[in-house]
Amino acid sequence: MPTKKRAVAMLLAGGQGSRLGVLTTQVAKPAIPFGGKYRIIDFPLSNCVNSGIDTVGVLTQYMPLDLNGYIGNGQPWDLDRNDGGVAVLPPYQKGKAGEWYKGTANAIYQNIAFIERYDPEYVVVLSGDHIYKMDYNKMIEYTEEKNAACTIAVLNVTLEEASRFGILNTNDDNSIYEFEEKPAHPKSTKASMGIYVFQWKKMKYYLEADEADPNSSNDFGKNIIPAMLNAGERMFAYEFDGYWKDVGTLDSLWDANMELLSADSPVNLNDSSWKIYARSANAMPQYVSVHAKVKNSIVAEGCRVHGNVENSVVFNDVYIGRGAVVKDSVILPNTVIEDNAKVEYSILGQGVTVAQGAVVGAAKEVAMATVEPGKMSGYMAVLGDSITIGENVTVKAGEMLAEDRF
Amino acid sequence: MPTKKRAVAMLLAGGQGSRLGVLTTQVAKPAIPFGGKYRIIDFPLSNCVNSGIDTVGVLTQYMPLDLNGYIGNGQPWDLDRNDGGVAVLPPYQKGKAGEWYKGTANAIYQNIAFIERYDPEYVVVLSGDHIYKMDYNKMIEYTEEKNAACTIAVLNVTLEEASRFGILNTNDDNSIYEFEEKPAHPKSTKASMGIYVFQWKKMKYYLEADEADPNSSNDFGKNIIPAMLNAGERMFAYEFDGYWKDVGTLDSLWDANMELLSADSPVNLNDSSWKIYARSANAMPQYVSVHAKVKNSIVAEGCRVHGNVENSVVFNDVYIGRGAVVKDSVILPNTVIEDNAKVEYSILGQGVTVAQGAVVGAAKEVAMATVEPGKMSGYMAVLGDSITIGENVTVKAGEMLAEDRF
Amino acid sequence: MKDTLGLIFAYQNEESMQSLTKVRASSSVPYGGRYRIVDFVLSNMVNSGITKVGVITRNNFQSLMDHLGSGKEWDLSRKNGGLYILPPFSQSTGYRGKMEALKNAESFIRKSTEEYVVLATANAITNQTYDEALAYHKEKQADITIIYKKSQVKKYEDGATIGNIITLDADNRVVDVAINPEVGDAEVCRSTEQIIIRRSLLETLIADCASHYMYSFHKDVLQRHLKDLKIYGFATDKYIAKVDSIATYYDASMDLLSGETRAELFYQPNQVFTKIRDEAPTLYLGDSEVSNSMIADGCIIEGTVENSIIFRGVHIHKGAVVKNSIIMQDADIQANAELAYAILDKDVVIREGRKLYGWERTPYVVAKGQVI
Amino acid sequence: MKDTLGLIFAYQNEESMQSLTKVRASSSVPYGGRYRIVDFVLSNMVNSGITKVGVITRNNFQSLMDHLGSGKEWDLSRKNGGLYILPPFSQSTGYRGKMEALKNAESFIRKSTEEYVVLATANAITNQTYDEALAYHKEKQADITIIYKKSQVKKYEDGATIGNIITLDADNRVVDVAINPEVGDAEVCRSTEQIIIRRSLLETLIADCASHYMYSFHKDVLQRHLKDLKIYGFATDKYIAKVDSIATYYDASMDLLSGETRAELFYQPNQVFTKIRDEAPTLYLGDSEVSNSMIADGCIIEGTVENSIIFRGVHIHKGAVVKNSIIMQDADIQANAELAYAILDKDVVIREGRKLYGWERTPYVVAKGQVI
Repeated sequence: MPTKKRAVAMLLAGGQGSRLGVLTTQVAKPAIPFGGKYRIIDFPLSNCVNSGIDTVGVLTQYMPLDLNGYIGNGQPWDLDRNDGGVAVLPPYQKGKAGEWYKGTANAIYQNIAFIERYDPEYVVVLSGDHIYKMDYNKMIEYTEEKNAACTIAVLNVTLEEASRFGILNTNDDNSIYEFEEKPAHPKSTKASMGIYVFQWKKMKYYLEADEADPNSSNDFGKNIIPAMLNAGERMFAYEFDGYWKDVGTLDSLWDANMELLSADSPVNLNDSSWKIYARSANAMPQYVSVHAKVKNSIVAEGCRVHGNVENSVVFNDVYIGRGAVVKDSVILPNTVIEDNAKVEYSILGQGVTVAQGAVVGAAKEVAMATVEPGKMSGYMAVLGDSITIGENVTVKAGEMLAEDRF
Repeated sequence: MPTKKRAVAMLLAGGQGSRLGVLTTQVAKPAIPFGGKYRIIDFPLSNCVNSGIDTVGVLTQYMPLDLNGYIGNGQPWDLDRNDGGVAVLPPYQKGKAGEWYKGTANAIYQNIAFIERYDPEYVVVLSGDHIYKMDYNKMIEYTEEKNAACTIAVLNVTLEEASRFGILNTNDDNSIYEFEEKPAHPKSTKASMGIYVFQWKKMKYYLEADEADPNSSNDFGKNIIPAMLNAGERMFAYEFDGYWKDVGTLDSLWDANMELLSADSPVNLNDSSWKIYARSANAMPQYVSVHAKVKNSIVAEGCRVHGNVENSVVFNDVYIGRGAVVKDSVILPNTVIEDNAKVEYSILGQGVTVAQGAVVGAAKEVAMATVEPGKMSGYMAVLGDSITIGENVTVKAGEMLAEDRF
Repeated sequence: MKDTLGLIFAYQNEESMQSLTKVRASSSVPYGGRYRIVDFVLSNMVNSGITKVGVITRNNFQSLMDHLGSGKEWDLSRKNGGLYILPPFSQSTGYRGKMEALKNAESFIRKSTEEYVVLATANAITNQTYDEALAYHKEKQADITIIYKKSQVKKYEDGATIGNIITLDADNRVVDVAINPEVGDAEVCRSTEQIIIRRSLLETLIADCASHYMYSFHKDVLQRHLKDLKIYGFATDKYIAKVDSIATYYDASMDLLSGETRAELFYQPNQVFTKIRDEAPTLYLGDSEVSNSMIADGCIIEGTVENSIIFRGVHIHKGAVVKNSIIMQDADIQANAELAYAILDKDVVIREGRKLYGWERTPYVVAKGQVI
Repeated sequence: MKDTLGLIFAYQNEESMQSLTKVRASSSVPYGGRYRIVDFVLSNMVNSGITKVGVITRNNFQSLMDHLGSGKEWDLSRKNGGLYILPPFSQSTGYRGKMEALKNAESFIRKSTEEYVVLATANAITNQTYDEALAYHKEKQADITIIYKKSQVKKYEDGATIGNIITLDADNRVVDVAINPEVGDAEVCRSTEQIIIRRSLLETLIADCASHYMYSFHKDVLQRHLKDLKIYGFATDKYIAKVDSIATYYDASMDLLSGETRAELFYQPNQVFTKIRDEAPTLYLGDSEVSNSMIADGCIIEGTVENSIIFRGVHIHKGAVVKNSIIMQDADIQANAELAYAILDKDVVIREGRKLYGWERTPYVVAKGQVI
């Protein structure tokens, strides 16, 4: 019998992340590798555990096989609890019919039975799209202190950026009086981070009301929050001033990886007081040969480095041959870069082979000067999972490949 | 990295089991409790483990919350393996669209990626609807020996029964030349048990061909097997002569429970050489008081028996008050039968309360003499989960209740 | 109580329970149809929210290790904290007292970060949590808090000890500690051997005792520091049975046939956890007659059972009669055998028609695996 | 190899590895950046399809227990079979030989149902499976099969032993067993201390040795039964290093810097499993210069590393130089410190500018937690 929990977290992990191009053809966005050994979802999951939340529902519907296998029984995050722990919640059939998750709110609505097992005071709604460290427990305490029906985490952005976000207009006490989705003329710079703490009783009421409305798109930002504001519920903004990065585009994914490459990185992965947990591959320690040079980079276990690595993030079990150069790049696991191949300003998927003498991408300055802007991969070269680039073949800056090239 | 497996089992657990009435409004049929502590799905899962198959995909889509929680990480069946183990496989979205499992074959088709991880020689297709003990490994060996593309387990039924089954017409060497679904004039008494062993390469070919056919109903019995027979594939019947019970109706569920009540039951649950594993509740030993009489019954842990129990199967944590009578009945977990209440020839769901002096059902002979035939619950009284029967209230034989009665 | 470390002394009274402790540590003696004695204290810690527990062992603890496994059943299979079995560092001759045992666990304690420690012996059958006692400990700004129970002491003559009796002042501060005194019929305040202490103080006391060749917690810590440490008593009125001899074991088992005891131990929001064993539910056949008995899963009952505790997997054949007895796992009581006031260890066979009668204060104990 | 039981002797050479075995059993000495020595033999058993393994311990095995945990990383957390740590039954003075150790594990062995047993000492660094040896054992209808390797023996002077040298006839039957003989430079057949035997025969031999006060496997079993038991040798040509002294430990570590050794140990379908630790990937900053070294996760490298093995969580600051050394977990090598031919146990701090130079045959060993 599950026992009562103060808080249950619901993690929306259904997003396809289509702006990440070839990287998400096989996996959902939260399962995208990051930082040499992590997946994006490791951040909210680890935040939950570090915040003392031991019951997490992960709502999936897009290409979940990889993500399900990754989450498994939750052991890497210490979420293999007898009472609570992590549960993957796909859409399901009830009675004669089944329904896909129509929107973020509907996804939670369909899993009310899961939440009610734990009879929680609060439900924390998270997404699997962002890199950040945050103590959700403080936000819950803030919600309790304010006796709020809902609190929304906000980040102060610049006035120019504000037009790209959902903006919360607040009174002096941080109570919210208005929510504007991507306002042309923002009145505030408090951007919603898509992190909500709800009193469960209130939330359930509004989820059920929203579901009964056939015109609703069943979305937190578009429907639930405005409905609660209209009804005069106590709603507060919770200010967050740490590092927070939406890795929804290839450019921002690259940036976020590169921001790890310093002793005082805003995302300190070596901080033992707020560990980011991940499912670790069983790989031997990396071997760096006499011919190798490794500068200002992250390199993970199982790598064999015989060439030059500079300013790059290299995931586990990557082979970099003699004379090969990897610069300003992100190399996902199990990729092979053969002797004398060159990879610059690129993102390479898992299990890619770059054969001898092949050239992928161009030096960052050159790429930015020569590639026309507006491509999905920006000025980078991006290679999808498991593809092979033949000997001495070139992949130009700005190209995104989903298939082998010989 | 998963390693190659000789065989992977795919367990079709999506069925609603609507002929089980109020017992399946909250759970899928494979999650129905059976035999004092088991669920139906424990039988195929335990058979897998006992047959040396350590990789099992469980295909769900109807009301999976309870079943998912029950299966969990597979530990009770020793299926929490680092490489393989049990995986719950719900429908999912791929690209822009998602698809429910359209039929048994389509459910497997949608999970080809799961199967291919293990690069198996054989795929065993099972359903979660039957009570039986079977060594699937022997069937795999038979398939190998015959070099069959597919073998189908068959049970010899009587000629009268044969019209209710899918019937396999075979040659002397057990090779199949024809498959007839519920034939009016059966040529054989070999009834398909819905248990298939396929060579994975062949299976994949026919699954893909079937999927490409827009007129197919994507079902093994209706489409895949006939297509393979038409194409002249080597297909054999595998004869099984043990106990096998479809518990698809309330009557057959009751029968199967009652068949456990003898020292030489065909389903010996105390056989340590072929254990049926289950997720056990943490309950104290049962207490049988000075006022109790327990005869010819199964009683599980956590029960407190102060009354009379006869010829019944009583699940864990049931309370039976002083002077109460439980006879010829199946009582699911956490039910309370108060003092002087009487339950005869009935099935009671989980967490039911039968208050003092209430009467549920009638003596079997009386019920069969008085109740008109053709009801879903037969001559029994059947109570759905969590309902309450008030003091001195009567529920008649043949009634099926989904709501409280006071 | 996240900020509290649990430490269990799992090695006591190894000589006073006859053959039951020949094959296992006293803490892993089977009890109550499906439990081991250690399950109670361990569950109490878990139910108090303690997520890191060290189990101090001495010898003969293979069976204890098999039982506890990874700690999963107690939800103590964790990345941070969890269950730690602490074997003796070297093969010395054993611990002369709790302080010596704690010395052996010193590095485990030092590596911990919790502010408080709950120390408890494994041999107490009770269902209680330590939340209230800890709150009291904090409120009194106590150095050490002893959970005690006021009760009359039943006397046994088979090695059971009265234990440590404390005397309290009006403020509940402990002013005297007596070790196994003669107390007659009086009501006394008996330590339950459940103690709360700050981790930093415990570390100091361990080092202090070690450097002065002292080893007893009651003698060398409590009695010596009555004045300079603030030692308080916290009263409990929960059911508690100390199991340290055959007679106390038998009585604590028979207590389970009282509804009140069962209610105190089991019909509680806080569960007693134990290792899961795969067993079919119990099957009653033929002329089974069962009365006032606890029966675990996996049994087949064809005979008569009265006032008894029957463990998992026991088969009682036709015509067999079991009265006032404790029958452990997988016993086979064959047709027409008779048992009264008997304690059968695991895997015992009583052949057809054999009769064993013990007496209440001196039950007949049959060692593991014997065939009679 | 479902029908085979694994037994690992995890307690040897406790005195010959200086401070490395002061805080732990030799089988849990860290090796190769992230492993413990026992990982290799244990993984070999698992990779052979063995699903039940007993680990025989003597003393000082807390660290080994912490490392092995529930056996989950080796997929040995199982309901049927799995990993069993077998502590000494009582606090005796230790085992005088393998047969005495096996006597202690006798009830575990008797309760097992497997037909064969693989016996192996924990201190062999090798990646191999026992399938072929078992097939050979069956084919020869052998009573005992000794896996041996033909090789020249390197001599050490620090407690490392040559071990057991066998002599074979043309049919590969063992005709002589010599214990630590003087062998000079000759190529000899050295037992790898991996032995296959029928379980029933092993049980008989254990009982026989115990009743005759004999305890040595090589002396009292192999040498005595050369004629009446069919003892065969099975040759292996896999890399194997026996770690039983500081010098052999250092050499076996430095072997990892050879591509061939790494290929034999790691770039294989059969993985070496070990306990997972949560660490960020390694970060190279500033003027890091790394050459011919193995580096585990969780390090921050700002200095120079050459011909070295760096364990998890080591921080090598600016200007620090580490050559020909083994630096265990969580060491902090501060700015401009220099190390050569050093072995640093876990949690060592080398302060700014300090220099430690050992020599190849006698590396400088720094004990756990020292600050220099």
